Amino acid sequence: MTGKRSLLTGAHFINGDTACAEGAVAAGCRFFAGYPITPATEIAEHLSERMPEFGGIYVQMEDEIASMAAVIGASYAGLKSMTATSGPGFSLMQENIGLAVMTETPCVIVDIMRGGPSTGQPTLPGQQDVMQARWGSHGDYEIIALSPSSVQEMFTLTVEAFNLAEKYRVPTMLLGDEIVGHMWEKVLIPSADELKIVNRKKPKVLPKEYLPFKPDEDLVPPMACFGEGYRFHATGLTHDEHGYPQTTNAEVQFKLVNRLCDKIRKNADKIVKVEEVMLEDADVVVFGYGIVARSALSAVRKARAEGIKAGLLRPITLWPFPEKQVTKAAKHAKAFVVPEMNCGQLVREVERQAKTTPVHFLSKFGEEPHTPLEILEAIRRNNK
Amino acid sequence: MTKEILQHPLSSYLRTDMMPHIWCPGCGNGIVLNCFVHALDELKMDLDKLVVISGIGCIGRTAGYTNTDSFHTTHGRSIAFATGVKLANPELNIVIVSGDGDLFAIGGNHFIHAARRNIGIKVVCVNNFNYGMTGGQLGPTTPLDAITTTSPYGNSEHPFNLVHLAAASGAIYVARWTTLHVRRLTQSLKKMMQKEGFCFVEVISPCPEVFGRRNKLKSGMDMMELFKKASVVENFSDPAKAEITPEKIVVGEFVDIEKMSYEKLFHEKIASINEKTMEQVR
Amino acid sequence: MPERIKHKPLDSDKITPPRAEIHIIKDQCKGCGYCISFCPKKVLEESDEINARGVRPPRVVDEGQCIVCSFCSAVCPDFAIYVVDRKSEGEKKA
Amino acid sequence: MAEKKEPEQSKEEPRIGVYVCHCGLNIAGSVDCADVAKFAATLPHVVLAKDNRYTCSDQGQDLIKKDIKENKLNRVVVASCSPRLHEPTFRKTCEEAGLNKYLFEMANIREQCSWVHLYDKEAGTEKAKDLVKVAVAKAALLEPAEESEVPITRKALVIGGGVAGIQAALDLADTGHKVYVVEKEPSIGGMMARIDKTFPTMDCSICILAPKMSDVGHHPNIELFTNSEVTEVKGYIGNFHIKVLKKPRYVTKDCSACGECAKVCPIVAPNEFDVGLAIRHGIYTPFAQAVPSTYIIDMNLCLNKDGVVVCDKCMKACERQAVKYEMKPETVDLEVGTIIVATGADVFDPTSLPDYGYGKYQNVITSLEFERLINAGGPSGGHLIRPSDNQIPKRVAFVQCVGSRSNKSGRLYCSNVCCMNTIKDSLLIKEHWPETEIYVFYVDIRAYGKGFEDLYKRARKAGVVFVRGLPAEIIEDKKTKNLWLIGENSLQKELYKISVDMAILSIGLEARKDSENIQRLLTLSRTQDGFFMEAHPKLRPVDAATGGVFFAGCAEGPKDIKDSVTQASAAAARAGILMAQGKVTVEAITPIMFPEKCKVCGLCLKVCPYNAITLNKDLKRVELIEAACGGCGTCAAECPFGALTQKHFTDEQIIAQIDAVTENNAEKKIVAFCCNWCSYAGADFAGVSRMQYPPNARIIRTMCSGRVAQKFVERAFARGAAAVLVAGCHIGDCHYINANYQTQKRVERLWKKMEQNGLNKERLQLLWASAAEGEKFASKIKEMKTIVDNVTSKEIETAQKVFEKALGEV
Repeated sequence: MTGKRSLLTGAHFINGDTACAEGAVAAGCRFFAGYPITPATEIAEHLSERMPEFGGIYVQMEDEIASMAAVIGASYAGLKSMTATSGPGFSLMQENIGLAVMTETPCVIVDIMRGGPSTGQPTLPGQQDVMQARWGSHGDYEIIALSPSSVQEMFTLTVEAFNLAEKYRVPTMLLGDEIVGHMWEKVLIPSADELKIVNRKKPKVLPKEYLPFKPDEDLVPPMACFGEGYRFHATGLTHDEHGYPQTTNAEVQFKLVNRLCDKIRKNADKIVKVEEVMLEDADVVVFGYGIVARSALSAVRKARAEGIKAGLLRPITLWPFPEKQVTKAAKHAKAFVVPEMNCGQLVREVERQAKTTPVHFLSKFGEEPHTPLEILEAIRRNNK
Repeated sequence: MTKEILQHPLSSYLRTDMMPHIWCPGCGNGIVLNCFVHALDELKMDLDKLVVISGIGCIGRTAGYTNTDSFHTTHGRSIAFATGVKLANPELNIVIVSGDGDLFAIGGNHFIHAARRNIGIKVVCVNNFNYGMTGGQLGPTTPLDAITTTSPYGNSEHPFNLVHLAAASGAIYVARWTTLHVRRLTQSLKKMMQKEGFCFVEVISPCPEVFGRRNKLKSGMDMMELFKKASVVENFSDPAKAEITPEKIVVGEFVDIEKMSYEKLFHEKIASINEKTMEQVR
Repeated sequence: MPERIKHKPLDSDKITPPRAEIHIIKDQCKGCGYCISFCPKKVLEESDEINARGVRPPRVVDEGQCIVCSFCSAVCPDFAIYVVDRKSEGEKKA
Repeated sequence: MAEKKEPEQSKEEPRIGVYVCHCGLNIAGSVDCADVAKFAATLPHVVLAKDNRYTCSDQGQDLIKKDIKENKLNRVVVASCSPRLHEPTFRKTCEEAGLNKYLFEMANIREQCSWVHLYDKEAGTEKAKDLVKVAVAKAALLEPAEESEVPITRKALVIGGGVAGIQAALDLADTGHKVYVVEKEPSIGGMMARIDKTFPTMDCSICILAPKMSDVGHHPNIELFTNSEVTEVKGYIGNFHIKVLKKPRYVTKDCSACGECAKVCPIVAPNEFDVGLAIRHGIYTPFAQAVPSTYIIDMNLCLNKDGVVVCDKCMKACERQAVKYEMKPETVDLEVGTIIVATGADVFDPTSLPDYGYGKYQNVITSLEFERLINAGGPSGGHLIRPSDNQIPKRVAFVQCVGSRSNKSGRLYCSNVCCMNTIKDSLLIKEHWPETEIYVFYVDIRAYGKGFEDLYKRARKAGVVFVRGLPAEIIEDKKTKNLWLIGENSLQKELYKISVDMAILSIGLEARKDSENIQRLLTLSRTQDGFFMEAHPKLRPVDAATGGVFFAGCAEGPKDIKDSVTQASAAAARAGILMAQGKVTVEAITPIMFPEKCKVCGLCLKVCPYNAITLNKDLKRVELIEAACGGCGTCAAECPFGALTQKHFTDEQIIAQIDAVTENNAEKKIVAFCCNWCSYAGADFAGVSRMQYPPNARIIRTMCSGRVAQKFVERAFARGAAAVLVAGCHIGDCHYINANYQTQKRVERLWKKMEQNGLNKERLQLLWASAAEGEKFASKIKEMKTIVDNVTSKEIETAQKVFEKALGEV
């Protein structure tokens, strides 16, 4: 599907990767750097065709390390930029994701998750990169990660990811999976005025007064770009508000790293999004995300049909973690059922917030996701 | 001598509030920085359109010292980062000043591919034959038998010939000088800045503190004297034969050709596609 | 042309030598000594004072000897020395 | 070559005709020609012998032709002047009569007999007879030969870019030949470019030269190498291989000569072109009209000399980016057929004459310095100012013959140009400052040329005072810096003491200091004055003895501009003729090989100066490249097995000559082997200058002293000769590159042998004499006369015993 326009308002029958790509385009992404990898390749392929149609740039780099570096460069040069990959490439990107965090670079990393570790299962779905997304790079930091569970969301959440990245100057991740990526569904692309687009804050001071890393109240510093005459310096080293290296100054390090975390933590309420289905009176709360959430939803419906008070809590934002929502649900729930396509990653966060409420983890991976019946079983077992 | 506080005529090109630089006495990095700003001055460069990018290592600090937009990337990634910048805004002049280890060990892959694409990035490699900042370990340019902290019995690895590598990878301008050849180096830097495409200038530079003193070159001066003794200018000779030995250091310009740059090809394509697009929209 | 030259050039007085003004930013110097040993006219020498960085910055022996080639300032790693030619400046004004 | 088939004529019995020439009274004056002819008639194989007044005249030649036909002569001997003069004439005569020219032989009874024994007709006649006998002996053994042809490359090399070189190059280029001009200075123009006006016409020197200079620069057929030197010359006439060293200019052809570079150059030095009277910069052009106009960097002065660019001011100043400090010298290989030597002359350096105080007194200058001072484009803008105070002098003295015609300076010859130059200069001063008092101190005023006398008269009319008699010394007045000239007026026979503001030493011309290099490279010979020597002073005045090499301008001797240009055109014509022919015949004097005798010892390879003999490993034999062979015969002399001999100078022929000389009263004779180019020519020169010496010597001519085999000398002694002389060119001047080194070795071997056998080695003499050293030759014969007189018959006998083996050979 090619359209010649950057915003293809209307209904389309496309797969998730394409939807993601169109989302990026719609969000104003004008730079993509990547490296072929299943099952994210279609995003690159589609953007290599689409980007030039309206002056955007597609570049295939020599590896994912380079792709991530190029994305940061393009972002500092003023373009909204992204890359897309899968587990192995995601690992390679971690180094420069750290750099993006340190230099507060707005950018989007799409990870279409597959089975790992290592090369693992290139063609099968997984949810094994959830923790890598949060902790993958060295040092202390916060990022934002979103989890789409439909092709439509592959579009809307990509747009959202860009908005958040630009607003908070933070690398934002879209953690899809092989199924959402390759699934074909109807997607509605809104018109320009329906579409909310956020752009990074520009400095309001004169170049000589500009301090590139001096934050506003929201803890996010306005961002000048290369070539705009601000002549600023940015570095991966611990730096002061000038951007100058301060590698041995504890105070500077403490202040900087805390702010990098706080600008996400303190704005968590504005960032976090969840979908709550029949949660008000739920005894059994199914906590599921990504493609799994769709089996979970039908399981919850079936359970209600059987008279079990089941409800669905679907985190759309995986990071920052929707702590308040889980705590609230935990208050009157008897149990949590957490189906994940991994050996248990996000379930640990659920357990931390569920406090005394028992959490039942439902692990399945290596083939197709959980069926509704498998989850229904778990709901039944925990409804005691 | 005049009494008033002295202002170096080139200080406007430097972030004086970051001076003095961190480099050791006799280190060649300062000379390279000096030549670079001389070149900028002679070219009357628009500093607002110049981005200086560097990787990790002593010389990596250069980006911080030039009064331009500048970025100090992760180890070895300066070229990949710069590729993004150049593609995103082709109007910007992009210069990378980094070290031999950064550009050719951890960053080697990025280097050859950038050269292959012929993207408009100007790379200055300050070659001091070892990893200076980490205390003098062996690197991709360390000469055979040289003593470093990680080759205490003498280096057994064959070093890269950087100008040969650059030429073979497709760079359109390749030169090598030593920190003693400040005039010619400055000329080369000027030439490089005016070319369109991937350019490479290698600067052989003294690292007296951690490389020199382990290899019978106690001071920067000893090394500069060696440069004076051993350098032979062989312009446009075969870079494959451009040796670096204690007896002979072949310096000069080796490649100076014209080739359509990647960003130019790319953006021309985009332009033509856009025109088609417009027609189809009408 | 092998003739022996016996007379001093008649127009030698027409050539006005440059009027060099050598500026040394003492505390910026790290004492590498490049400016001293590479000066073609040996205009500089190591001074005996110790600067803020604990090294001996160069000092001017004979400014009159300087031909303002400015190699010292070109080769200085620390931007600690530069030369001004008062004569050419004068000419510019004129 | 090697395996030679016997030509018809030599099969039959030799029938020799002998012609004894009177040469008017030149010979007949001191030789009884009729008697000589009568004697000749008695010699074996001689069928007729005649004497006539001028054998070289048409009648003389017709007579020979007639006799060849009517009397079936198959050999001809002419006893007259030197073969160096008329051998070609008579060879032609024979050819016209259908006789192979190699069947002609000459007896030199003029230069080497009648002229040197003017006052002893008897002895002269006896010697003449001997010489004829020797010639006849050789003639009997002469064999016809065909000359081989060598192709000629149609390109010329002109060494030197002065007015002579420029003229020669333009003439050749205009006739369509490719010409390479090699000039060692940064610009062509030479001395003429530095002179203000030319005599006698007084027109502006550079104004008339500059157009020619730029013609050279732009001519499609001329390739110009300035700042370059010829470093190697290999090959032979028609086929020279030249190496030219192009020294770096450090400025490329892109230079537009705008001069911005010089303005910023911090280096200042005296400009050699202005004899140091003006300054130049480290980067400069020697003068405004220089060709090429490209600037040049004097790397000896440049701050960047040791490779590091310390100062890049000129490079920065050059908009065309023509400055290239890293430029390297390059060597260019050229193939040319002819070479014109136009290397010019140096001027005499008067500091070696302390009495004139040059270099000590500021106001004593040379005539060359004067030219720059009076030149409007010169350092003083044409104002004649004296160095001490830059004032225009009121009284000026010219001192002539400084470095000419004087024992003091060691330059005995006249420099030809100084008189007229001074007259011209004096008029120039009068032109600008008529009230100036001018004195010219001279020995003789030589105004020999067209329009010269008029100019001289003009000068006198203009009030220039000519005083005969050079000052003995010049003294400076310490205060005024004025000069006192003290000497004797040889006309009025009275002392003079004249005070002037300024004295101009009219310095002479001398051979280039580096003439020796060119001499070595081209194997040329030089006169005692050091100038190059022509092949024949009258008939081949612009040819060098070395084939394919010609002279133009002062290289061959001091000349004014007109003569230089004339000679240049002549040289160009001579070279042009060769190249037009496209081929040259080599004299049939190359070696003959007898493979059956050859043991492939390789000695001949070692001694051949031309590498004309090569070893064929596969066929296990040595082979000759005839075209490369110079024809010195050294190989033949060295071969221990008699496997090699030289055409027209075969062992048999030479031995026959020796035997003829020593046939009777050998004990009173000197057998003298002389090389064609120097010592034989020297002997001729002795004759030409009528130097008298004893009649004992009998000269046997070889092309090179290198041909003189040990066995020849030994045979002479074995036959009872009193003394033997081996004479050749000076070491280094050998016309066969270095063949005479072998001569020296051989003679030393012989000396040793004589000593070991208790012989007086003085009886064998070795002489190096140039063609100009007639005196040296004459005195050598005088010296040997005493040796001859003191040789006892006892000594002669022992010598005969010691060397008797030599009789066996052949």
